[in-house]
Amino acid sequence: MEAMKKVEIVVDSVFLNRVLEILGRAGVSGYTVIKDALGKGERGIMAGDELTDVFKNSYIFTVCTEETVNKIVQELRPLLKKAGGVCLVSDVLWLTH
Amino acid sequence: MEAMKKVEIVVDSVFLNRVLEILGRAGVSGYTVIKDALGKGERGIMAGDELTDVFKNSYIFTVCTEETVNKIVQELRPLLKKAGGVCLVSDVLWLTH
Amino acid sequence: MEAMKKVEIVVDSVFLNRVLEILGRAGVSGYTVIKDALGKGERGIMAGDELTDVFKNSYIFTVCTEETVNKIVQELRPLLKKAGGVCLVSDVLWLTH
Amino acid sequence: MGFELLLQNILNPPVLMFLLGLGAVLLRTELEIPQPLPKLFSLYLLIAIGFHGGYELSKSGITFEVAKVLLLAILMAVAVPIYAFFILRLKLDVYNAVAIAATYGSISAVTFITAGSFLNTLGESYGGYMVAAMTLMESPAIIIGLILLTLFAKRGNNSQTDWKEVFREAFLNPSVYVLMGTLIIGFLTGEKGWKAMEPLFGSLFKGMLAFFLLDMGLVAGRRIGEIKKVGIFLVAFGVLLPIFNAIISIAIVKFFGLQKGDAFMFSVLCASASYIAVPAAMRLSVPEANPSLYVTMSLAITFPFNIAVGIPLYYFIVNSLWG
Amino acid sequence: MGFELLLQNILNPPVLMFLLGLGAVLLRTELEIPQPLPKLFSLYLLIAIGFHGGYELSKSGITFEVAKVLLLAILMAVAVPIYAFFILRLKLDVYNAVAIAATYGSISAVTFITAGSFLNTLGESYGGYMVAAMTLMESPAIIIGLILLTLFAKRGNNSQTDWKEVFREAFLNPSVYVLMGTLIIGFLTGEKGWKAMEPLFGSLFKGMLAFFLLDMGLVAGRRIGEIKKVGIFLVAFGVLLPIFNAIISIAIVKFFGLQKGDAFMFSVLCASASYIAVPAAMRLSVPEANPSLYVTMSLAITFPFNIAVGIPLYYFIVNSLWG
Amino acid sequence: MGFELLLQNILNPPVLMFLLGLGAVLLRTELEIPQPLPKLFSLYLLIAIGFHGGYELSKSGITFEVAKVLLLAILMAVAVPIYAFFILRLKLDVYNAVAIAATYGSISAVTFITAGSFLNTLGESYGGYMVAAMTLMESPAIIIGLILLTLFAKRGNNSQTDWKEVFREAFLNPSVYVLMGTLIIGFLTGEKGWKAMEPLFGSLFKGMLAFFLLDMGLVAGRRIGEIKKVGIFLVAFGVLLPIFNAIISIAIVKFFGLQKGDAFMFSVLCASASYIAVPAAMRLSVPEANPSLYVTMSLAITFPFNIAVGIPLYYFIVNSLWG
Ligand SMILES: Nc1ncnc2c1ncn2[C@@H]1O[C@H](COP(=O)(O)O)[C@@H](O)[C@H]1O
Ligand SMILES: Nc1ncnc2c1ncn2[C@@H]1O[C@H](COP(=O)(O)O)[C@@H](O)[C@H]1O
Ligand SMILES: Nc1ncnc2c1ncn2[C@@H]1O[C@H](COP(=O)(O)O)[C@@H](O)[C@H]1O
Ligand code: NA
Ligand code: NA
Ligand code: NA
Repeated sequence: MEAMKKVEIVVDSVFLNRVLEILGRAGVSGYTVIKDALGKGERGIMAGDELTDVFKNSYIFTVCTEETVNKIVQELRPLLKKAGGVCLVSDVLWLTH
Repeated sequence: MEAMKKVEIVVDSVFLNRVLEILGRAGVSGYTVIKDALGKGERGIMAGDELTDVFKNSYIFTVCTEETVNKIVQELRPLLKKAGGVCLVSDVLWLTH
Repeated sequence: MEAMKKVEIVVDSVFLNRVLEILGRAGVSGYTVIKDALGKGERGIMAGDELTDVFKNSYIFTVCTEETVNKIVQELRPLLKKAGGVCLVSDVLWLTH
Repeated sequence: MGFELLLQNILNPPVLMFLLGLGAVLLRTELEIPQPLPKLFSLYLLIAIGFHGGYELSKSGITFEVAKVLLLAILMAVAVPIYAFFILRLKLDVYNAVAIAATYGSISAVTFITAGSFLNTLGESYGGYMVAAMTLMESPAIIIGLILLTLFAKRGNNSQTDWKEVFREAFLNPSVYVLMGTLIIGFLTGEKGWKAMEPLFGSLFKGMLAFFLLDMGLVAGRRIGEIKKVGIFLVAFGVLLPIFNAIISIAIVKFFGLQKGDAFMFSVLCASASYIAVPAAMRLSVPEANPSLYVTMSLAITFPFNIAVGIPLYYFIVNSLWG
Repeated sequence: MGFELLLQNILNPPVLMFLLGLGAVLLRTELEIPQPLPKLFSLYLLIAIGFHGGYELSKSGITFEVAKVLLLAILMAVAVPIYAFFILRLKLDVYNAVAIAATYGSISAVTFITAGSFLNTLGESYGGYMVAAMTLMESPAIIIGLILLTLFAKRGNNSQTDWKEVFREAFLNPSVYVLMGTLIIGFLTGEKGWKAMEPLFGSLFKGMLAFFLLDMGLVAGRRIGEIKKVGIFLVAFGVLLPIFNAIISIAIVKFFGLQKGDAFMFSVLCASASYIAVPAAMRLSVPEANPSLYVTMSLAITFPFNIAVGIPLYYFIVNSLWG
Repeated sequence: MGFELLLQNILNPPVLMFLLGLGAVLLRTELEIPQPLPKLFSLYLLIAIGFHGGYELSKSGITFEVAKVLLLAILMAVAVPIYAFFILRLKLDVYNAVAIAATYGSISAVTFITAGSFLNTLGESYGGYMVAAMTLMESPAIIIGLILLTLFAKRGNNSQTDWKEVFREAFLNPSVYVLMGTLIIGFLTGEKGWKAMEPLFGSLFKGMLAFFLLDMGLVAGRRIGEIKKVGIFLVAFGVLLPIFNAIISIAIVKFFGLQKGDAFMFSVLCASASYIAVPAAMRLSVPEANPSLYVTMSLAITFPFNIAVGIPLYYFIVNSLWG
């Protein structure tokens, strides 16, 4: 088991691809996405059941090294500033196989 | 990055609205919901694929201060006692933007 | 609140049942599953929207004691080796009710 | 009971599709019809039956006969959960007795629809107001159930019944609302409206029913493993109460002089048990009751029984009496 | 305006289904039509309308009349967002003005379809090329909107407009693509193709529209609570601009001598506002604008207004002029 | 090969819809048909084809001709994966060779259905028992594949083949089960059953096929980017093996004296490759093989080839021989 960082991101689903590009550029080894997430935050309720797919979030997480976290955070911050959303970092142990 | 608490809740989806009301009263700044989650616990298997939508869970998480956690926990406990479900608390760093 | 371990697993959804069997044998008290997760890893992109359901992951988590974690890890490792996927362990507090 | 009647019922695509669904689970194939497709089918069936009922009603008008049927419907919807409750209390705690009684006091639209299709293949028909009767029979059991709960359960203070919520769950649950709404729309738009809707909600009806029953078979099949946990008393209850309800209701409508087709459909309504509306309400208002009991009984025992055996049986009885 | 016209419009299954959906939200029933079912319905309607339009076009051929209509369509699609923008700037910042102007500059296929169904019940018809006109009218507003943004907004460096992305969003968004594609397929396969597709995409059309409008009612209803946040200026804008657009466009097509049915459908296109394609584009390109404004206005104000009142009103005007 | 035949095939709504779907991906529109809608369509097509086949079979009865076809079907279903395996072993490791061989040994129901629709537009037909033949041809390749694996692969102890699981995957996978089940139901309910189901499962069939092929185009399009990773050998294999299978099978059925329509459909079955049932089985039983290979080949090479070129080509050959 290896000590790693887990980065979790919630973002308006229209920006999912941007976030994945940022993760790619930061050099993560992989990521997991749950496409449909609802939520509430500064920008109001994302009730998600709209015909229009406006008001829907996506949830992404990636496990990576601390160094990579810093790269992600740097690129992500302006996007979150513009588009809203949440980014969390926590400690995990990764089962290497 | 700010040190915060992450509260995760899994509950029978029929009680999702109750949980969100509790979070609202506790004063969280936001939350994220994944509506369809399956699971198994004391109350048996929630296989979720039923026509009836009985046997389905929802997954909610919110990031908040320790103080807010205490408020949530206090109100949530009786609901979980009655309706089942799980509530977890852990440490995260929140990317402020 | 009780200190516990949270084990998170992402695996090709075709192996979901195998993972749940492993959890059962390890004696977990319960688990939660989110059936549809996309992702990217060593084995390429799991874009998930295919007609064929190939290329789709499932996300599972369980809260358990450290002891149980060890049992899970032992049985899970060969499966992950063969089938790919990710297993993470972290600390949580469990709200007992 | 005429064996050909039983065969005629079973050798129908909808019933066979139900069996196909059951078989898929028993043989452990991985066939599934994931959400929200079942929602699509059940919504379609509700709209179709409501619309068509409204159209029929616009032709026949609202007569004394109609009022009589509706009153009898309410009567039975109130009576069934009450006597069911006291039977169930012989073996069960108050919470589960309430939940099961409410389940059997309400109705199953798909059973009604399947019975209508069966009647149809026999070349007979029923009045459009029967759909209105069905709609009226969905809700009372929920209210009665919660009144019984308040009378007989000693609950702590913080789980008082929220009556406003209960009434909303009872009278404004989606299926009641859609049935009632499309009934009115069908009534208002009459011949012209139905002509525009008929290609979707008329001609395709039987095919959609067959498609949906495949799904019902899957859902029922998945619950079958739970039957052993239900216990012999409740299994017997799940078969005998419907028969009992059918007989009582046939006696009553015979007395009040309903027409044959209506009488049959009425008996099917009384014999059927809810598996969507009531369980949803019970889960919220009586979380102490175990959904594995009331959902399993309704879906895996009573529904298959009615579809395969109950419908021809009730028809046989009605046919003997009306001739 | 003829009161019977209003009544004739409202007493149609599709419009009543829309009201049923609205009512479901207002009465707080838990009725929902979850994704991807709405996607199924809207895709169905786009394919059906595109296919049928292409088939009609294959019969009529591409004439001078057709070219005229298409040019007028593009003209209006460019003009509306421009004058809408300057009206909106009286009260709003640039971002929101751009987003709302683009929303009203584009069109709503479902409004068009409902108008077609209304025309149909009056025994009148419109040319298949109107579908091509509709397709051409979806995109320009997005481009115009972003040109206005570049001209009038002072944005930081890192949020420059990505024009390639904008053009793709405008001209290759799913609904433009499907409409255009099925129009061509319908045109290419002509009589024979339509005969094979007619049972699904022809006969079922009205029923599917009614089904979908139930969903539109739910979606619009959920947004109604937001209307109070929108403010009186924008509520008035959401009703008056459509009327204004309809009148302007009727004047223009009268001048250019379009046929009656085409004129009516054209006015409906100009009066309608986008609620899928444009909001999606704006969310990505102008995240500074508030979707609660432009989505709410389009869905909860203009769409219901057009469906219930606008369609008979525009028809009344056209009918008075063409006679 | 008659150029008009090619054109006649392509200028059909279903094939054009497939191309529309392909184009949507290549032009990077965001069109998508999310799950479970594709599941709805494929289930619909399976039920429709099964039901109709059963009905046809109930008219024709089970004759010597039928038994002959079924035996030939099994023969080819066993032979194809074996010779495919040895061809593939020229370049690939055992795991991937097994997975691809099994994929091509099995069949694609949608290719079969599209061929049937093509035959139909030519005014010709095939026997209902061909559906039974198709059903029988789905499974053997999975078994043969895993037998080849056991014979030729040296795997560690803990990845022994679970034969019970394999047989279940092969014979009880959802599409085999649904096809077989509805075939039997169609057979049992005969004329009367089909009359009730025809509006949904008959008249709408071509439209639903077109709708579904739009989705197949999207799915295939998304895989096209992977073709370059597949390599020239496998691309050639994906085109040439189907042609080879078609020729072999035509020779055989000519020898055994099948009718023209049946011969054509038989050749299509042999030429088609599985993209649902077999990949699901391989993913579970041979995780060492790379799904990007076998899914991409089947979906992005062989399926489009068959739909656009293969079907008219095989028909051309059959037509030359049967005249
Ligand atoms: N405190 C929070 N805890 C969990 N999720 C949050 C929180 N705040 C915001 N979110 C999620 O992030 C999305 C965008 O947030 P915002 O940009 O604040 O509107 C929301 O719709 C939620 O899904
Ligand atoms: N140990 C656990 N780990 C993860 N999820 C759990 C656990 N126990 C229960 N759950 C989730 O909480 C739901 C309700 O649990 P229960 O009230 O124990 O039946 C279950 O259906 C699971 O989704
Ligand atoms: N670093 C990572 N962070 C988050 N999820 C991952 C990561 N690596 C792999 N995954 C998930 O695990 C699945 C299988 O990974 P792999 O076996 O590496 O292809 C991927 O499709 C992802 O959903
Ligand atoms: Na009943
Ligand atoms: Na407009
Ligand atoms: Na084959």
